[in-house]
Amino acid sequence: MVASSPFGSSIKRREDPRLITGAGHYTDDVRLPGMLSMAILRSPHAHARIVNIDTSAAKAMPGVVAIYTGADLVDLVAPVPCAWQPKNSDIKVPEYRPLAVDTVRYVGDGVAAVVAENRYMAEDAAAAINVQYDTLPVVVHQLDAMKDGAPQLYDSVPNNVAFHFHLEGGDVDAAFQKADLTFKQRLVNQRLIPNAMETRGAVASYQRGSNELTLWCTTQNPHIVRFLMSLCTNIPETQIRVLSQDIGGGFGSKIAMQAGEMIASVISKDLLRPIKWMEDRSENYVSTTHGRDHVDDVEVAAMKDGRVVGLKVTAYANMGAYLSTAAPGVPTWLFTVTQSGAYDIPNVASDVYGVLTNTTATDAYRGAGRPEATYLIERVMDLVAKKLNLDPTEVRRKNFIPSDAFPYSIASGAIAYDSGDYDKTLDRALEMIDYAALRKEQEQARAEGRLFGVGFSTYIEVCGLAPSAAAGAMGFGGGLYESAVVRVHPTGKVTVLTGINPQGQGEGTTFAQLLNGELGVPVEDIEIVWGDTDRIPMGWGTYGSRSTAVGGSALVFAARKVRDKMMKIGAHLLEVSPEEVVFDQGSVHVKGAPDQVKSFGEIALAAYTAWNMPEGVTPGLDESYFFDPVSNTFPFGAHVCVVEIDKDSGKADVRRYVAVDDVGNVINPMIVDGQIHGGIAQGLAQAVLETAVYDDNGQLLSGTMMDYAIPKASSFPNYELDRTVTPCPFNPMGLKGVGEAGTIASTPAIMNAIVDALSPLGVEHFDMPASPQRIWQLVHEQKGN
Amino acid sequence: MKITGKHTINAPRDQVWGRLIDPDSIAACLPGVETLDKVGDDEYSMAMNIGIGMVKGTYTGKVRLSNMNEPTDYQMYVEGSGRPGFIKGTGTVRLADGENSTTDIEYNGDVEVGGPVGAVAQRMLGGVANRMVGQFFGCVESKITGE
Amino acid sequence: MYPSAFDYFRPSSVDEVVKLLQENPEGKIIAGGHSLLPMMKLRLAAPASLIDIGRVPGLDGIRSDNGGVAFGARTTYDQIIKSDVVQQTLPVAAEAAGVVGDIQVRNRGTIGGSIAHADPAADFPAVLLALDAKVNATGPNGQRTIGIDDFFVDMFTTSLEPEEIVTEISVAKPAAKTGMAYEKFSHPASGYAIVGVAASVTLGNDGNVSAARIAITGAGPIAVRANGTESALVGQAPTAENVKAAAQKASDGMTFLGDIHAGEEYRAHLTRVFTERAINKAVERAQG
Amino acid sequence: MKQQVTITVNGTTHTNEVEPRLLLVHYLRDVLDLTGTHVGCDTSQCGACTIEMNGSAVKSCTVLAVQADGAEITTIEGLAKGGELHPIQEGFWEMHGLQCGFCTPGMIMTSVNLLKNNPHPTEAEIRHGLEGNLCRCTGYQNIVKAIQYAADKMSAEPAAAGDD
Repeated sequence: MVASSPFGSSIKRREDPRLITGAGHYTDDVRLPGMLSMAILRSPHAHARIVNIDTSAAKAMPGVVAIYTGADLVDLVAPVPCAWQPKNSDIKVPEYRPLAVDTVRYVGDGVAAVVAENRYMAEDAAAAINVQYDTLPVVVHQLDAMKDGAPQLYDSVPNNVAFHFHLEGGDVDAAFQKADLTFKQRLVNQRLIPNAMETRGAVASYQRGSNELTLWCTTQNPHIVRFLMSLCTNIPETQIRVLSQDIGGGFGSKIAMQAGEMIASVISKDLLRPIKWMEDRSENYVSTTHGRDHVDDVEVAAMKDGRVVGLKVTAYANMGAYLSTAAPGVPTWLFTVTQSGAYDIPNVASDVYGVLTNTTATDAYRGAGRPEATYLIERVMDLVAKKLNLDPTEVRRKNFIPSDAFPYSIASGAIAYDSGDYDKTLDRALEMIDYAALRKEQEQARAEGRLFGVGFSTYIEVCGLAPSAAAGAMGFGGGLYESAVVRVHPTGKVTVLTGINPQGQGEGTTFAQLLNGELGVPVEDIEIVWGDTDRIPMGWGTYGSRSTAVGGSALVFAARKVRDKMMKIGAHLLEVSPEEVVFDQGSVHVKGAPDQVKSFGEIALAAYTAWNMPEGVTPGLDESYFFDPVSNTFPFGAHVCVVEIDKDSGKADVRRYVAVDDVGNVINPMIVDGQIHGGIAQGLAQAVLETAVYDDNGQLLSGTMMDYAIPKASSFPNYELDRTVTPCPFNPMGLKGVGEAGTIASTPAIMNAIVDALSPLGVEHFDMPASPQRIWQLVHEQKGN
Repeated sequence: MKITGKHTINAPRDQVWGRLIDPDSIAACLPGVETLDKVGDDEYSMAMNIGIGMVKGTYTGKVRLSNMNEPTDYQMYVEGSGRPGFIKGTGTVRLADGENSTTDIEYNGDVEVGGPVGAVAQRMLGGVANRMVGQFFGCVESKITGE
Repeated sequence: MYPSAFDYFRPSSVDEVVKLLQENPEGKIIAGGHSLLPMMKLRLAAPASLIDIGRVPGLDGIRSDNGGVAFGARTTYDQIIKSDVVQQTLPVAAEAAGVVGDIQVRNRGTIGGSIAHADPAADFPAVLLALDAKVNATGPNGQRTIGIDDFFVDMFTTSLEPEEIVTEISVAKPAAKTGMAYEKFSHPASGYAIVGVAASVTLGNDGNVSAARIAITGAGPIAVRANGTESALVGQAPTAENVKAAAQKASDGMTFLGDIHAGEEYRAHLTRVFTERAINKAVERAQG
Repeated sequence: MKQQVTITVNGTTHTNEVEPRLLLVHYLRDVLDLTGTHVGCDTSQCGACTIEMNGSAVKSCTVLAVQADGAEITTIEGLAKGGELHPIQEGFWEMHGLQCGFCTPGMIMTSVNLLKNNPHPTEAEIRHGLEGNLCRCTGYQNIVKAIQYAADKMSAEPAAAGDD
């Protein structure tokens, strides 16, 4: 039935001609007549009472149109929403005002918004606002914040613990009693700044008369923005149009509702002027959500053959000063359900404490919860291997969920893995890296006194975030289905409307390939539309590697509805029954008689002229589908990292990096490889480069790109990739998702390699970031001993 | 940011003590002080011009001396804010008799630097702070010995 | 991202620059602007006026000067890299210019701007110290020449008078059998030197070190010469052991800065390591 | 006080009155409406704003419009000539050298300078040459390939290689 295979063709991206010629259309490129610029004055203190805000001098400055403080906005807009509130977690959601009203709680908390004729003038005026603060005690680390007597951010949140989440399965205590080996380890997963190259921002334009708010913003999920904006501003959803077309990267940091978007929107409504607000990078570093920031205490029970029989995790997640939109879901559900990784661990218990501190709020960052879980379990595998003197690959194989055990329910029963063959990816990776030779090379290097290490990560992840019933059960305030409309035009051209909202993942191309596979329409005749809530049906957006697995499936099902209708119309035109025709390469012909054919264009025209329709068939070729899968997808793979550490400088250099991933069927291998490349770089960077550092006063020391180190072209070498294919049974294409795989896999792979390199010095564990200075300190101290 | 250090002044302890807690002496010796006015018991308002290269700014704020144990130790609280950001710090200054009627000064404090200057200039802040402290004690010494 | 307002002047002669500096005590000279503009965009620097020397004649170009090299103050790093004179006479200058910032920074950043700004982490202060450069400056009292050893006073502070402008930097022809090298440990984010060491080593006819100038940038508040290392090297055979021993003295007496990437102790260590590497490379080159 | 500047951008000469503090990138984006040049940081690290000024790649966020008075500028919008993609643009397309596309204009404009300085770079030289451009999506591997593609193509077609 399928015209041509949608799989395996690396066609060039259709998005690119615009983007390589400077014709992209990002939020900052929006220009409207009468548009004003907004600058937000932000608190330089991490915790303070606002005693007084004097805007008089600022208001008198040239070009200034208006200045709003937190108090001015109270009646105009509700607090920034927290939309993921896990059940049974005793969650307390503190009020998060878009501009602080009485108290600022982190460096960067909004204090006043200035609108002026241009941004230079707005900044001049913001600098002239005189705010008197009465500073309060500050706490920045989650473990400190939980202690009795610690500074309290809110009276309503005792000990700053916003929630406590618990998940368990099996009998953990019994497992620890029978185990040959038990041990504890603390793992620190440091705070990161997402650094999408395009900062966050918005252009809000409220029209008098139509009373419609048009909001251009750089979001991963325009419908969620519209939904929440309506709730926060009382503007009916029917009167809000959110536009989010070219997005300069998201990595999770463009999921959450942004205070700036809300402020711009209500000020536009108040002034009846279009308002533009774009963060500059320094502002982005404090005002857009950060990622990770966990302290994880793990206890492991293992048998002497390497089998892990029990796992207890107590995690302390630093949520920052407020609970951002999706934030509580990240360290709870997204973290705990993949904690056993690719391994059949029958007894698992997790406790997660979400702690408020005087820092920028954290939320999703590429992988969101799953990198933390994968880092934990992959370090555990290496620790078990080390303590039992086994090869790390053997310990992994000993614990792998066997390929015939799928679907596989994790110990808590909270989720079931779709399909997998974990030995296969590991076999291939070992073959590519020539494992035996590599260990010999390592022996030789060690004999020469060099620090040379090999690290593995045989990760799994949960992707294709869905289904909606699970979302509801998890306390996620929305659905997780995805939508698509396939609209065939009378000329035979096709428009696809999709609820997903890519930020470079290439769905403008892969969705055309999918549709070409379903309907045989040439790719160049297909337009993929996203990012306009007035055009697209309700959809939940792009995150959690869900776009193709969920949104692509919706598209396939909508296309199949179109195809069925075209077969009916084609058969009618050919004067045979629908059972007597086949849909082939975009046309309909009589079975066994390819010359008795109606082309795609002929049928499309017939559907719209409707002169001659089969009985009971309505005019038009315009079908929609809302796809809600029965379960998630579970990509997996084996990554191997080889590092060598320069003892003198402490710098760890990646010598080789092999990645064998299984993301199910692959539509466009070039795009999939690109996702893996970028993901690996981002994960490696967490391990050796990136860290958001606060001082004890809550000042962000890594406050600009001069101090926060994101990878450069020279940071890492080429990656060697291969794939296996184990289709997912839960969606029509058998695909799993690939956006986060590289990031999730690579952090533990390199950290395991670094620890392996340092193991001749007696090192069993080393926390991130493995910066040159920290490695040197370790080497230096060992020498000293 | 922690600031700790030691300095030896070639003058006896009681003289040094007198200088260190004397507002006129502080105003005269602390680099960049433009005004220093008494606003309460051992509390002064202050305007200072501090520059790290081209990162220059005038900071206005206050200084408070407390827990004074003459001539052994006292605590100092400083806060100031200006266009490039703000500074706020507390520290303890300890004096002890050194050899040959010199005075050994030991200081340690914790200074918060916030706003744009804190995020950008942190690699230089330690250097600036130490330079200013050094200049201050050097100046105090020359004022005493020059008398 | 949005600088404060300032008055803008575009003089057409050095004398006019000096006059403008006299008239505008809160003014700053801008050439390439790569040190100044980032600070202005963050509003950390807010000069009342900018004096743009981009079109002042006589500040450009690299010329051969008695067998040595003279760099106009406005010479960019890219011009240094591409200069035949530099490649032939002072290849280390081209080598060091090649690790300054990035292509775009090298196209705009100038040698005069770099030293006048005296950023403790800039590369060229160390290179010019090792090369024993001379700085020509013009001020209200006319021209004067400042030896590079007297030029850098403190962090962001030089011995230039407020009303003086750097016009040219000159380096004499290196002695025979001189090898030079610049070794740098870059800051992972900014690309500035966490530690940069420039070494110039001259060998005598006996093969021993007859002269050495070793200079360190990045590690402390000011680029400095490693006097202890230099004196430990001179007169010695440049063996690996001797170089190592001499390099151990590189951190003696230095003040170190610290930040989140590199604390004081680590910078001291890197100073010794990169001093050793730079000297070894310089020796190898001197030996030809 | 405003200052008059005359700047030739992509072959067209513009004369405007600008504030001296106006950054060149804002001049291009907001005065001339050439929004292909992007702003990704405020400290001259990311290179998203790279353009060609008088034949050299510069970060237009670190140049004042008044400094560019009299300059010849090429932005990403002016790189393709007569509807023909520049070989570097073509390389980025062929080799999947971009994902979100935000860093891409700057990345391409730097690459033009990189290949002008060194028409046959090694992989290491390309990686070093991109020191001033940050990409968060691609991991750089395909950007390197894109530049290698362009280098090969430009050395095969000397006419394109001479293109400024």
